[in-house]
Amino acid sequence: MTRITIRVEQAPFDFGAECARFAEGGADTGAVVTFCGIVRDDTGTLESMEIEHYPGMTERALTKIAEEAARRWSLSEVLILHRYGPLRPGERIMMVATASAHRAEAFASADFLMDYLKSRAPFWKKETTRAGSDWVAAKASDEAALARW
Amino acid sequence: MTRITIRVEQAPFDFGAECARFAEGGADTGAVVTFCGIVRDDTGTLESMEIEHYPGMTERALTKIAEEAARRWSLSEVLILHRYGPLRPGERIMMVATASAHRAEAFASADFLMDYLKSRAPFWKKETTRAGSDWVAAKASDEAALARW
Amino acid sequence: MKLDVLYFAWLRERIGCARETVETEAGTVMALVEELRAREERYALAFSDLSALRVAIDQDLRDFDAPLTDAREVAFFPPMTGG
Amino acid sequence: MKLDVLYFAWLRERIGCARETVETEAGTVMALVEELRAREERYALAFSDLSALRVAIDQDLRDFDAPLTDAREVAFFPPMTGG
Repeated sequence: MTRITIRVEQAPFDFGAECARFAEGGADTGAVVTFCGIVRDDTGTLESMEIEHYPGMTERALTKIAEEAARRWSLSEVLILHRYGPLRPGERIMMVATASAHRAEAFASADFLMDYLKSRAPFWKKETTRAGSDWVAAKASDEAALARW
Repeated sequence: MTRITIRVEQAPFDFGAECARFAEGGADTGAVVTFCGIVRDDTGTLESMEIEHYPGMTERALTKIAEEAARRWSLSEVLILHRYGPLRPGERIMMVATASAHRAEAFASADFLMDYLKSRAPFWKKETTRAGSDWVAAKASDEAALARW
Repeated sequence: MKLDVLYFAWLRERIGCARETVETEAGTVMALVEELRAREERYALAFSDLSALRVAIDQDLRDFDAPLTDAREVAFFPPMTGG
Repeated sequence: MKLDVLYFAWLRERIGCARETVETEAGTVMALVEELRAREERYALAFSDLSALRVAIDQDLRDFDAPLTDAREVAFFPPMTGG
């Protein structure tokens, strides 16, 4: 049985503390993979990013994605945590973590969670630079990535 | 330029603190992937695990593996940390972490580091149960995994 | 029937409203879209390119030809960009 | 020439020694293995199945037919099991 935790929150989260807790898993946990997404500012012009989501559907979609991962791989634990609201460059946006007996399953499932979360969970990013605000466009490569699974 | 850190140590490490530090990366870091390997005890009979290594060659081999990852993917930072000496069930054995602008590169490179580390870095595990001690046998699947890259 | 209709991201901004209750007899999402388009210019513009939109019925992603039988909440939004 | 020869894991245990200095004129790893096998039963046993062993010359993984030219340190060990 996989223990699934879904958190959708506005407040910052402590990536280190979440990773530490995850790596204290039970006797059957041999491999932990964690992913953290961070607000990038390649061009040095980003002032802030706003994340909008669909309360209710978000939790529902993330739970379905986590359950699908638990069906496909043998996992002892899955965590998906995603923030919403205003964020600044360098801030942590979200994380996923998976725990399994074996590394291949921990890696594949975390990678899967990210691909599905990108295109199937109702979050939208809006970037504000000095020039103004605009919604981030979805990438065709993100939709295409789902075909891997 | 990729910042590479290689650590081979006997003392326990703080997985959470290492992850937290990693996720504070620069303006070009949008994705962090971390992996932690933990001493498993599926059968409830494991008393301890001893990790032997080849001082000198270990650091050299891990550096080469990290440099190869930095050649193949666009990474801002790579960490490989591996313990040696006696360990108990549930203890953290090792970790890798990669930071990149994009998630696909962070995932692929961390997965690559683990596959190469398993079969190309000079570590050997010996397990002690109540029944006695024995060296862990290498798996054909670990050698086969290298063909993915 | 009464439906809660929700809009997100740039669709919400273009229509100028996040949520409204709609009285409709539309049998499918597509029929509902046609009714909305017929209302006002801002709806017609917002729904001009459906390939740039996604729809959820009662918080599950669906196609535009999905039936609205027993639906209570229909949401329209652009492709997601989380993670 | 003088070579430092190192043994790890079960190879170290079977030979009963972690490191020794060997005076040899062996031109390849394989020739060195033959000299070691000829020494004593415990070496012959330890090196009986080379497919179960790996070799490093000066801390780089090599094949058993690699030349020992300029080598200072040769290490023998079973396949690695880190991670």
